[in-house]
Amino acid sequence: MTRARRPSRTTMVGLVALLATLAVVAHANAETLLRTRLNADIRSTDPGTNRDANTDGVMAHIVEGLVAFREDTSIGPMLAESWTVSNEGKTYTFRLRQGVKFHNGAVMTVDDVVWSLKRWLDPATQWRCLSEFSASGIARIEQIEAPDAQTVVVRLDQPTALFLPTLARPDCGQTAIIHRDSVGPDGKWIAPIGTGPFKLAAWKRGQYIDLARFDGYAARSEPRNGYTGAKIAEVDRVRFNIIPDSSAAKAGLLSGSLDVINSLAIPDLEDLKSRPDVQLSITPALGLTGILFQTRDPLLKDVRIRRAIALCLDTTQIVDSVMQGTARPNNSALPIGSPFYGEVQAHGYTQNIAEAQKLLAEAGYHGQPIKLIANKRYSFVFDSAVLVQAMAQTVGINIEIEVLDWAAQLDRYNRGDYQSMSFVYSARLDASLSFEMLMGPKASQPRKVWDDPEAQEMLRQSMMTDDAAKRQALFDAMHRRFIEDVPMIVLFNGAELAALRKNVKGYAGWLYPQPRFWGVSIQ
Amino acid sequence: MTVPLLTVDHLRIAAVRSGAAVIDDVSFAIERGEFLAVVGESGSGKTAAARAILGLLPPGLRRAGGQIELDGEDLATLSPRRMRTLRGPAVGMVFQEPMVSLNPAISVGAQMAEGLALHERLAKSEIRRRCLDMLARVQIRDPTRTFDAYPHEFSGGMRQRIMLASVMLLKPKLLLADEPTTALDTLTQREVLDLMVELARDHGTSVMLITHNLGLVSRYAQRAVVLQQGRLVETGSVQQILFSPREAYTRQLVEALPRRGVATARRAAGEPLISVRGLKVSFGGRQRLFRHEADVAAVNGVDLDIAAGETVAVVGGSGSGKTTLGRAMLRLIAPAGGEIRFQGRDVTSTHDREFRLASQLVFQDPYSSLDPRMRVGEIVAEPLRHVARLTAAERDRRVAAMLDEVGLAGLAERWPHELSGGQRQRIAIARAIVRHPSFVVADEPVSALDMTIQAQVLKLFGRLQAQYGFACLFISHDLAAVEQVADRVVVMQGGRVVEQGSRDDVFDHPQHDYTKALLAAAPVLDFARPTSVRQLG
Amino acid sequence: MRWHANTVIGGALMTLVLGTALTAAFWTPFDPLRVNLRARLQPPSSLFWLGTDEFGRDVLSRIMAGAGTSVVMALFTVALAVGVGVVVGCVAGYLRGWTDRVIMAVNDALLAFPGILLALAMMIVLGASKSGLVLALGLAYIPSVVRVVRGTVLSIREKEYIEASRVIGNSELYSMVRHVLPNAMSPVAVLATSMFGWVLLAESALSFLGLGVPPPAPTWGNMLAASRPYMETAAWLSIAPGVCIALTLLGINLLGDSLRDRLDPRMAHG
Amino acid sequence: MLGYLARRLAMTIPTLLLVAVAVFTLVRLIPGDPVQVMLGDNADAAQAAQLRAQLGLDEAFPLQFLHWLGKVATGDLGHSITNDLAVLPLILERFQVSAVIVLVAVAAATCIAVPAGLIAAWKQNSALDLAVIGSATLLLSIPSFWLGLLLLLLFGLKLKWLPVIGYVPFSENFWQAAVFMLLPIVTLTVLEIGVLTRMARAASIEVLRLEYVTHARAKGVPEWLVLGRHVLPNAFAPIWTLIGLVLGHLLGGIAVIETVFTLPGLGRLLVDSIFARDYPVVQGCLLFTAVIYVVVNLIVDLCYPLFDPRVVVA
Repeated sequence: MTRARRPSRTTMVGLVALLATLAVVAHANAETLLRTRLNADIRSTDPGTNRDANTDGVMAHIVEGLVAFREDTSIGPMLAESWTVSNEGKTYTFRLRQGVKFHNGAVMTVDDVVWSLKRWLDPATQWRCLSEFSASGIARIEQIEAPDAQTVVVRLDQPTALFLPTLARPDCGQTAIIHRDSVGPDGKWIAPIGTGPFKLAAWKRGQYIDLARFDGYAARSEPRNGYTGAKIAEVDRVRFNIIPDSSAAKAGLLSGSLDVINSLAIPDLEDLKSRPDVQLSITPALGLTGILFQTRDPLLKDVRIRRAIALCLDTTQIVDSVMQGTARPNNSALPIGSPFYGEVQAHGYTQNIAEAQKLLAEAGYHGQPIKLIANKRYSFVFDSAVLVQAMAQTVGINIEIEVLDWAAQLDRYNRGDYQSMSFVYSARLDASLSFEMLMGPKASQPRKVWDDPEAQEMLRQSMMTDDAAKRQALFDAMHRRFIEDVPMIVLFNGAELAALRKNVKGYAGWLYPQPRFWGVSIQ
Repeated sequence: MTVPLLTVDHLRIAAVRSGAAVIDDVSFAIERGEFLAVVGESGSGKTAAARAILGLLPPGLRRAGGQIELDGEDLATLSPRRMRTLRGPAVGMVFQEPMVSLNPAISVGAQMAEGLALHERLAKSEIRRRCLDMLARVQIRDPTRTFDAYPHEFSGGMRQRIMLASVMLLKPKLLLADEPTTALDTLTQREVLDLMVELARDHGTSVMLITHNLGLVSRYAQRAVVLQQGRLVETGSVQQILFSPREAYTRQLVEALPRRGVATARRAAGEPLISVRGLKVSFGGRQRLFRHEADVAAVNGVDLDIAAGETVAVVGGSGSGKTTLGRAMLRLIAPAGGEIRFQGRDVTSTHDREFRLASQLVFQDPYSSLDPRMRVGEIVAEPLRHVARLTAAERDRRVAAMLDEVGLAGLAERWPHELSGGQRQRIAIARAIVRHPSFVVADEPVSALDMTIQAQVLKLFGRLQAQYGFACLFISHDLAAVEQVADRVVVMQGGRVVEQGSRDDVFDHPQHDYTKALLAAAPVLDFARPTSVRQLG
Repeated sequence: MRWHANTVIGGALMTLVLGTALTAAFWTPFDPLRVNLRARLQPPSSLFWLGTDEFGRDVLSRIMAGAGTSVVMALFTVALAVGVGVVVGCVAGYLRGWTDRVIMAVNDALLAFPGILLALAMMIVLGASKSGLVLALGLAYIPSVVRVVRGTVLSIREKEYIEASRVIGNSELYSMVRHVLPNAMSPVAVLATSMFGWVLLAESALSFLGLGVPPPAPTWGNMLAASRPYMETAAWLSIAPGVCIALTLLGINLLGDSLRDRLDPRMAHG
Repeated sequence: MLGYLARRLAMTIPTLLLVAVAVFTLVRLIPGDPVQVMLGDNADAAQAAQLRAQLGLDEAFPLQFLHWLGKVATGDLGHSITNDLAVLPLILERFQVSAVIVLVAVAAATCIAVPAGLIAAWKQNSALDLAVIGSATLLLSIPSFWLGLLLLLLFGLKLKWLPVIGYVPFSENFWQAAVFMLLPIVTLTVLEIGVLTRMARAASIEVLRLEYVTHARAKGVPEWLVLGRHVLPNAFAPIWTLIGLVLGHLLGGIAVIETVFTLPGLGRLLVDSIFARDYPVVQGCLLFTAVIYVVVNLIVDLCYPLFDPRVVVA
């Protein structure tokens, strides 16, 4: 994708000569271009509705919400100057920053904020996180009003610790504040006019997305921290090339046609480590990879067999081999990066072959085959399955791997139709959500792995209060029951791997697996 | 004795791989304007000799020795370029298969003009004019339309004429005619060969006619060379070769010519075995997948009786409906009208199992009428499947006896492709006779065989008929064979019987004009009548 | 002369492949499935003749085991495709009229699908397993067999020895089984050999697209696909299976040629 | 001529209808659906139901099929579920990539294979013949993507002559697009040469046996003219049939080669949309491929009279 303006139209001497010029990308004028890669095209430019992980990552450069996640997954102010909680946690009053400009030059007013929030809550917008504020969600929003030009008050029907984290969730489009002209008179989406450091320049479906620097960006004072802090664009243009094949992307980086590639596959790491012209950025992520058990399966409903499998695994060796040292073993449901990950969570399963064989004998296991579903879309999911099978073999547990494509595996996951499965959960930015994704009544939510009413009560309480000490105690208790009941074996949290050319400065990964290209420059 | 146009001295042609001689020490000469016939059966090397003259031997053969001198120039030593300048103007060649002797992909005119354009520097219009004149000369009705048309739009006879025209355009000194009319029926054959003689006369071209049919030799050649397995048996004038042959093989060839045998009128009294009244068959232009069967005229209104032991021959040109008649009488084709009675029973519409088992058919092409995947023994045994209460031992005994009777004892385990054409036709006959049928249709049973083999097969067929007494419908366009075998003769034209009678009546006193034309065209070597070439000469 | 060379070289290659597959059933230098993480991605050495893969498994053992799986899978697929194809083809060629037209309409519809992608979709439906692959590829190849068999049956029906069989009094069905079918087998035999090669290619392509025979059981296809990311650092990972597939295909094609020459009607008529 | 065209097109309607039904059912048989793929692992029932209703996936199958078929008849293949693009323009754009590679490769392969096959047949069983048939069989035996990988490795990474990733459409910049297309075209050409050479040789041998070739030589026609004017036109019919077959299949998308060279072709689009369970796109692609297959067959049949006058297209 060496799309650069050549100084002058040189005559074509011969194909080989042409190839040589092509390989050397000449920069005509001072415009700096950062070329990166997505493994699939974005779904749309309408944040929070028709989206996937890639779309959220790109949109984070264009739009901003009132609040945003910091690097330690706590919540920090973004477009809001500050906020206060009153009325027993049911009323949130936001003071807005002044002088913030939209991409079309208009200054953000309190009416824009109210309009945007109301637009998200309007069912016609089909906001992904609308169900969070419905009856079965965390709370209902009863009223949004702007008492004066600088404050917006939101009243909920019940207190919840998850209101701000939900507003800040990238997959909810960070409940972005956008200008009215982003939609047509009929409410149909046109293009994102947000307040972010970059604006949407071009979108060539299936090939690339161009973001151009927004000169009128009003940056916050404190330094960059997660999706908040100062977000200063230091390159003129960022091009996201659509390159499905990871090996091809890696080759593009090595041949100089790409500057940054992220969400690298582990196998690519092996080769890039030894390259002089490439630097690596490895940061622990929030995603969770593990082996799920169907506790209703006739064989696996016996906790002794589940425990035996847990005890025959050497989690450290699995993680080192599969992730090649980019991640640390973690048997707890909370990611290592989470503020609530403490000494209790650090203690999980230790390999004990003898105990495992004893349990198997007690349970009367005599080699019945256990089907372990895996997929090849995420190499570490598949590799973990192969290693688990190998290690289980040593104690006589006969595991058969069944490879499905991602959509088929998701279908089996959602219906709970599996004996066991090597699976990866996407990032949850709040500790309660990390547990919520695993727990729940299997009758009504067949995708949930852990069906323990008492634990569910503790989870509900953890979602209500935002007192850190109380939540920590609840999470510790839930962890102990989790390790005891072995509904699944958590192996590790993923790692966000990125490879950059030497001349890229200022790039830093963080817990959330999406890149941030503000504060990044090309020498 | 002027210097001969072509002298071939001690010519030797051998197979490239095995070195076996296909032509061994053959010498002969052709005077200017002379018509020489090269006679031999398949495998005698006559075609190889002709092709050697042009230097166009097939890839498997090469010239191993001897000279070929044309007008004093030894063709063997010429450079390929010089040889090419001779092909066409000096030596022309006409081939056997009308269907594939002209390139189907380009127009007739283009192929004719190709030769002229190569050898003479002429304006396009002059070339076109000469082609059109030559086409008119070979009696093609509409030359201009023919010039732009494509070969597949013409009949076999027409195509041979076109080929003759394109060769004679270059006024060659020597014309090699390799069995030019074998694939044509007698009438067309006569027209094409007469035309060839006239054209050769016009330009003083000497002709080397390669054939296995002595009838043609007597009519069209002055001298003849007899070849057997690549060796020269005898050379001499046609008169001397045909009427006082010196060598035994030549005598055998002449004897093999069918001649009128004594008619053993075995006309059984009483009910004819099979009789047909007003038989009608309409052919809706059905395109058989393989043979592009010309739209055979419907058989309309044929009356015919055949008694047990009697042979009724059906003759007529191609497209006269004789084959369709045979198939209809066997109920292989559903007749559109009329009635067939077998042993007194009406079998026209009902599926009479007994009639089916009692009737048999012998095909013309020995290659495609036997299943290549079955051994000889199995082929002959297959009809016996339908004979009730026959033990395996009994069946094998009958098969062995049958093979012995057709002279192929001990070949039960062989595969059809391991045998010669003659042997395969004997197996086809054995298969037909083994169940002692009472009615046999023989559809051109011998026309694909060499003369000597034809004679043997006809003799075998006659003996078997005498022994088993089956009624036989003998379909053929070869009047000589018919003359030898038939008790009664039926002449068909355009799907209708134009004449019917005993063999002697039809052959000696033909009534219908078409019958007369057929008899005149047939190169029957009648010892009483002088050879007609000299009349032409 | 050429026919002879084809058979010799083709035969040698195929015996090599089948030999490897057979020996693999009893003995392989190492256990093809045993993971040995310390010996990851080692180049060919005296110990590991063809080096080790990303899990430290011995490549040579996996090639040998893979030979078995690939060959057996190809045999079953061809058997399924040819078996069903011949039956349907004969019915279509023999009955003609409406049945023929319906069968051929369905057949053309299936032929319009790109084969590999049809197999991919079926793999997902049937679940990615060896039997799933055999069924998927088998079904994908049936239409081409049906077309060849129908064409051959139609042409043979017109041959004179079929008419002779009718004259003898054999029923249509008997003529079909006893005379038409044996003679229709030669084009089918030639098609079967080339189809054997197609299956190997298709299995590799499916693994490449992400859904071939599921690892860890080795097949040449999934080994080649898995070698893709290490193409640069561990080239031997893709060279070995690639060469094996190429040699097997070469062997099959040469044998197919000699078979065709031997069955060529001209040869048969002598 | 028009009558023939109308009849042929009418005949294809049942086949295409069958394809449409088969495609629609096959896609829905595949476990998993687009909604689950879009929502990922935290898809609660309410969200899933809402999305399914929004996409019209909750209707009964026959209804969905009729809706879809109605729109297809008017040329509208619907919109992609994943990125809301109109399916037909998307397919046409992706088809352009595949078509260019396939057409150029098959044309190049034919230009190499036909003369090679002709010469090999002309000098049958000579050393040249063995060399030609041997290399053709060799080329035939190489797996397509393995060859692609090796070429990519050699020219892309080691020699750095050719760019390794990416694609520039012809519309933007012809030369750059050509550079990206070079390796895939070479890969496909090498593969097709094997098949076409063998067919060219077999067809030429068949024609060289016939008498009009000897007849031409007997008229003193030089060998090159015999081959050019007499053998080639008659030998080309079976070759042309094979080309039609090959084109019909390849135009359906060369998914594997497109994957190796990361080209956004039709094959790649179909594979990705199958994995994403993007029903409208899968249905659109398969139907489009079927139409292409039928159209190519029709064109092939219409061209026969060009070199075989016996074939009359009445």
